[in-house]
Amino acid sequence: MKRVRAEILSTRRLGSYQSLTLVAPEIAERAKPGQFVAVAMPDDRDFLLRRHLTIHQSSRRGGWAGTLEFVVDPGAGPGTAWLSDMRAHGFLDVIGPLGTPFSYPKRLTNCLLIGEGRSVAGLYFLAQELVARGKRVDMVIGGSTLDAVFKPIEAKRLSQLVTVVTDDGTLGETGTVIEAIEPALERAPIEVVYAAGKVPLLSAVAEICRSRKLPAQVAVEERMGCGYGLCGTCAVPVASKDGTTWGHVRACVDGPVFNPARVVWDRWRAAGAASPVGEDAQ
Amino acid sequence: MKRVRAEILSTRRLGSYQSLTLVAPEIAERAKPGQFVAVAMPDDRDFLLRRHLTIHQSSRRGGWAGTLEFVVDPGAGPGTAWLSDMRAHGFLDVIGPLGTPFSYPKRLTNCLLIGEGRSVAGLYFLAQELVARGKRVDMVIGGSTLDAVFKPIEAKRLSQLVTVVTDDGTLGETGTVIEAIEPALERAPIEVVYAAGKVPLLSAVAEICRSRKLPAQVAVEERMGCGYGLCGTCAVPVASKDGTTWGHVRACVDGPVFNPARVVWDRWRAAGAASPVGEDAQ
Amino acid sequence: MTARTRSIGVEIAGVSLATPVLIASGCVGTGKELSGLVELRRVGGLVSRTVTVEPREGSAPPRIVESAAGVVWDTGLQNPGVDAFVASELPALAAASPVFVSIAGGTLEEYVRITGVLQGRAGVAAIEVHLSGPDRELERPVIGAHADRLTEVVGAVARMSLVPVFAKLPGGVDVVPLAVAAARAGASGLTLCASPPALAIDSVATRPALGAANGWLSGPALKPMTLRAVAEVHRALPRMPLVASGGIRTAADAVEAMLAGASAVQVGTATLIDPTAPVTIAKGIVAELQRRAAGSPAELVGAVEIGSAVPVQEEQRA
Amino acid sequence: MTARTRSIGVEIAGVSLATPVLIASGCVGTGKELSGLVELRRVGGLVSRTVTVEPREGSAPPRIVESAAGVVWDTGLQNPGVDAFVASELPALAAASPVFVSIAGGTLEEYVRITGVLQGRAGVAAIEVHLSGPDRELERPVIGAHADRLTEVVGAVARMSLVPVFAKLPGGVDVVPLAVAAARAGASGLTLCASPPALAIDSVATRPALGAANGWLSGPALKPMTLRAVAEVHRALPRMPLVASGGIRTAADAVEAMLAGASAVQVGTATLIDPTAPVTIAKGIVAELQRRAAGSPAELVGAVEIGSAVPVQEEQRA
Ligand SMILES: Cc1cc2nc3c(=O)[nH]c(=O)nc-3n(C[C@H](O)[C@H](O)[C@H](O)COP(=O)(O)OP(=O)(O)OC[C@H]3O[C@@H](n4cnc5c(N)ncnc54)[C@H](O)[C@@H]3O)c2cc1C
Ligand SMILES: Cc1cc2nc3c(=O)[nH]c(=O)nc-3n(C[C@H](O)[C@H](O)[C@H](O)COP(=O)(O)OP(=O)(O)OC[C@H]3O[C@@H](n4cnc5c(N)ncnc54)[C@H](O)[C@@H]3O)c2cc1C
Ligand SMILES: Cc1cc2nc3c(=O)[nH]c(=O)nc-3n(C[C@H](O)[C@H](O)[C@H](O)COP(=O)(O)O)c2cc1C
Ligand SMILES: Cc1cc2nc3c(=O)[nH]c(=O)nc-3n(C[C@H](O)[C@H](O)[C@H](O)COP(=O)(O)O)c2cc1C
Ligand code: FES
Ligand code: FES
Repeated sequence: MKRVRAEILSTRRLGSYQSLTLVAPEIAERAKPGQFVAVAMPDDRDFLLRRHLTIHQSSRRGGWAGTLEFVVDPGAGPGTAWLSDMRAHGFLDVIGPLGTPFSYPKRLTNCLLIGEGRSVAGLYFLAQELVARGKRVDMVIGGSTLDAVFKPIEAKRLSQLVTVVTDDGTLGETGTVIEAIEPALERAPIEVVYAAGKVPLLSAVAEICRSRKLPAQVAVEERMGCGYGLCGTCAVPVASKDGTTWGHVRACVDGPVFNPARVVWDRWRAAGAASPVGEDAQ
Repeated sequence: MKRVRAEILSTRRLGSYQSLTLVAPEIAERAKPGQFVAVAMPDDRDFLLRRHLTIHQSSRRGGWAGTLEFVVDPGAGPGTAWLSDMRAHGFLDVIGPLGTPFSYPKRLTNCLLIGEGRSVAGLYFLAQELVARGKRVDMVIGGSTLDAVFKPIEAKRLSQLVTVVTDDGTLGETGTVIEAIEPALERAPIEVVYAAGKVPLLSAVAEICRSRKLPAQVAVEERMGCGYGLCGTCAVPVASKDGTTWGHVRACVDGPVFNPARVVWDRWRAAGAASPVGEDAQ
Repeated sequence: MTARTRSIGVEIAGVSLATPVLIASGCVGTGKELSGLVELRRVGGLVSRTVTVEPREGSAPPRIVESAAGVVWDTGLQNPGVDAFVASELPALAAASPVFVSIAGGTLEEYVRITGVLQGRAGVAAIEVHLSGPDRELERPVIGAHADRLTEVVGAVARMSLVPVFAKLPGGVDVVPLAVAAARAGASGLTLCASPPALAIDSVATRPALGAANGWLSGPALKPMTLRAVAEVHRALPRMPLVASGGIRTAADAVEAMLAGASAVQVGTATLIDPTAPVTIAKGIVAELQRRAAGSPAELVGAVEIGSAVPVQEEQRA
Repeated sequence: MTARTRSIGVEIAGVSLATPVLIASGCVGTGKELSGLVELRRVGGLVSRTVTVEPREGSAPPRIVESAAGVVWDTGLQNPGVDAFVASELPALAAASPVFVSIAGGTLEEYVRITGVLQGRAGVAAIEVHLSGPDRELERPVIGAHADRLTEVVGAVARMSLVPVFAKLPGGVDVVPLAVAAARAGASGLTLCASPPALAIDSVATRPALGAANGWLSGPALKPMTLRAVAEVHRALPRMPLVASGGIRTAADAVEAMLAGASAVQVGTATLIDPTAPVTIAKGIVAELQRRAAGSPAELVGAVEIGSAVPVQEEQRA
């Protein structure tokens, strides 16, 4: 993990999201899918904490070598609004890469990646790495409306079968991502499932994969005081290996990628994590 | 007093100061020399109070009709720094004009205006109005160094005899404004004195005018919670007419212009107002 | 949305207010200033600056400095004394809006004397008892920080007053015992809480930043402490009318205070920054009531509950 | 400037620290995390997360939300229990920096048992007694808010401990009586103050924003209250070593705390935001000492004085 003062190379609007590309070679060369960065807010604001942002792209090679990209939902609150207003050539104080990344299947080949809203951004980085390892990638992605579906073209480019859903039917099928999962699992011989999003989606993924005995990994989000293991505020309830007890682990260092079978979803959901964030969290 | 959302028409650097011109006809048409405006800071900052700024220019007529100008010392702190960084066409939330203005002498003619640092800005508005009323204006102005002397050319344009002093001799005479007052009073048959600045300067003016029996008015600055009489934080110790008692009055509504003979300078200075603000307040 | 939200008038401890938003003590001027700054008929009420038996010149300047999301201030309770206040400030304030007269003393007798002057006086809608000053009789720094003394002072004022008496509690880590004491002593309502004791230092000059040295903290910084005090006291005394004070700047803040259990809010620092804030907040409360299809502000009061008073072991909580 | 300021090492209650800047309890991780984030040899000391007799799973998420210039948090004191802490966290922490082990209990016996486990244990430089939790025996919400109980708890820990004991006082409007009680009970030093009780509300969901409902306020918002508590206690107990905690973010904040009377400072929230903050602050203190041509941090301690404990009438003050 490195702390860098990173220049913003470019920033652009993508539907209802804002995507920022930073020059941060020290972070980019280490970053793996599922990891995130922690970006400092300006000193004189009345909101203090770093904002935690999933790495959408990280380029070690080629024309974009040493760059890092993340995506924010400008409507979420003051931090993402400030980030969205930053111009190219501004600087950000960034710590990363943080957290435990997704791991790649060794023997299995057919992967389904599931995401909703801005959480889809992190899946493309994963999809790329899977494809580079010769895996087959299908995707189920969604959002409330057309603008809220993140880069559907990119999904088509990276994967074999893509299901796009929107709540209002403005893009793809009308419906929810949860509803689209089973059909996608029917359409291809999926062996591994990856997902990113909110607790309701991820707990549904957990349930489906449990009943189908599919191995899965999910990237969670929980409110973080630091992002590097100091404060213990990013608690996620996780069952012990034998399932007899449970404990809170830290999303920032023990996660954000978890085996959904180990997360105690009911306990988490009851705690109030049902609508943590996102374009439709209100 | 009006509250307006005022567009910044222009902003420019003048020596070590930043001068902002606003479109604020409702305020400009009422503003008088010695008055000030209260400018709101952005909502999301960790500093809250409005910043109080002396009106440097206010144009009711001509090409600049409806505009208002004030001058800040960008190095003073976060509020003036933010104001100095504002660009043309940005908007400010401004309340004004506030406070009791300078009054003009009815019969007397020869006026000496004394100021130091950015406080000089308010004196030009006064000088203009005095000249427009057929008065003769002399000035003593100063600053720590060349850059800190505010618009010396303007002083020359508006007045008969001008003394400029700097601490380091980079412009005009080497010395302090206080030292230059007596010589200026010797050079012309001064009948009325006006001054703006910090407590040490203003109390020196008070003493000189007392011993020479010259009528005087001074514009003071004291930390303000509001600027419109609600909170009573802008206390200035003022003697009763007969001099037997004293009381705290509000700089924002009872001042900022006071008769220096009535201000209880020793009490104020003891209270810690010796270095309230300015380029050399540190 | 819905036509149900017609008015946000509230009655609190028998005092009718046009809106549940009052301007806090020390932030209302002397009666002359507000009318040019804000539509006073849309303000629920005005809490006067704190008055004492004798006039006070107050503390030396500077009297206010900024801190992170707050201000540290001390006016030394500058006021003309209760007699001059009643003669020269109360009429103009009362013409504008219901007035809660804030009173302070350093002895029991002083509280009694001021209450005597206010007794039956036209224009006094309620009395707010300031309890954060020093106790000169018992030589303690905060007269209202001890339940026994609070009972004595609030009891004496409440027995004499013909109008509702609100105790403005000094705050602290456990405000419930003080609230219970004030309620037992006869307070009709509670203001939660007064500004906590604070200090700002000018490290360049190596001295306190305020002329008075010590000061009090106000502003948004306080909100989480205010909400907690309101919620704790509302749980302990569910029928006691509570007025939240400390860090209320926006309608969202006011709604949160009401959800925690406040029937009304006071706006101090935010009024200094933006004199129209109390009206903007009142309008925002209307919008929130409409969003919730609620008929009156009372429907919000106490809708958010906190856990039990003595937290249980986390195993039980989890 | 001057070559006088060579080191900013301090000795506080007999504990030698490389700098007067500690990282506050709950903000130091488990011993593994910090070394990659900050040059630990330039940090004065680490206050461990608070440990209890039994392991605690802590409170439900969310555990932190922002407020104006602050955070409202509650971890429910999640910790592995004192035995596991000593085995698995203490060694790594102690290898990095002097460790103040923070301990909490709900009964007197629990404090005694934890102190027993820590007694004579290598790597324990000092004990910090957390006193903000509920008192299960006396059924009070804050065990350390009452001088009698504080005396009992701190006294028991101090009698058993072989290392200096710091009492982390819960704060409040008048912290001096608690400080005096802790000093009499045998505390070697005081940490001023713990995070005050707070509440954050999610008004859209109409529920508390934290999983635990209640929380504690930390961050810059607290600084004026911290400075006041330090100054009051320093005036009352001029020889008692004080550690300021609450709102220290910059070197300027730390210097202000020292001017008010603190011998050292703790940095909590600011470390979460910027793990290098404690080192940046220590460097800034060096610069400030040089500016003042001061030989050691001790020269700053208490250089700013506040007025008398029971404020006099303003006529005398003016
Ligand atoms: C591992 C991780 C990865 C994330 N990746 C992204 C990303 O790629 N793009 C993005 O826009 N956001 C991401 N988030 C969430 C992001 O950190 C918050 O949305 C952001 O802090 C909101 O800040 P704000 O100031 O705009 O709004 P705030 O007003 O602070 O919050 C707005 C809403 O976001 C929720 N929220 C705040 N902080 C968090 C948090 N740390 N985790 C979950 N919910 C939170 C709040 O409940 C609130 O409803 C991620 C969070 C985590 C923990
Ligand atoms: C009637 C009046 C007129 C003023 N006119 C001007 C002006 O024309 N141009 C200008 O730059 N400034 C003026 N000031 C002062 C101005 O309001 C402060 O300089 C400004 O608030 C500093 O804000 P800041 O955030 O930059 O710095 P802060 O960090 O807030 O303050 C920096 C320094 O300014 C002092 N200060 C802060 N507020 C005030 C205040 N209200 N009065 C006096 N000293 C203060 C502090 O002691 C500190 O040393 C005026 C003040 C008053 C009361
Ligand atoms: C400048 C100023 C003066 C104040 N004067 C008084 C006062 O005289 N009496 C009183 O009870 N409270 C006084 N207060 C405290 C407010 O009434 C209010 O309780 C406190 O500021 C917290 O609310 P806020 O965060 O909305 O400002 C004063 C506050 C400020 C900022
Ligand atoms: C996330 C978090 C966890 C904390 N955990 C503890 C704790 O376990 N024990 C404790 O005594 N204090 C705890 N604190 C309080 C800090 O030690 C410190 O006293 C407080 O945050 C005020 O200082 P600050 O403003 O520098 O953060 C915690 C604070 C935070 C923000
Ligand atoms: S966010 Fe601080 S430990 Fe995870
Ligand atoms: S600044 Fe508030 S009364 Fe003058």
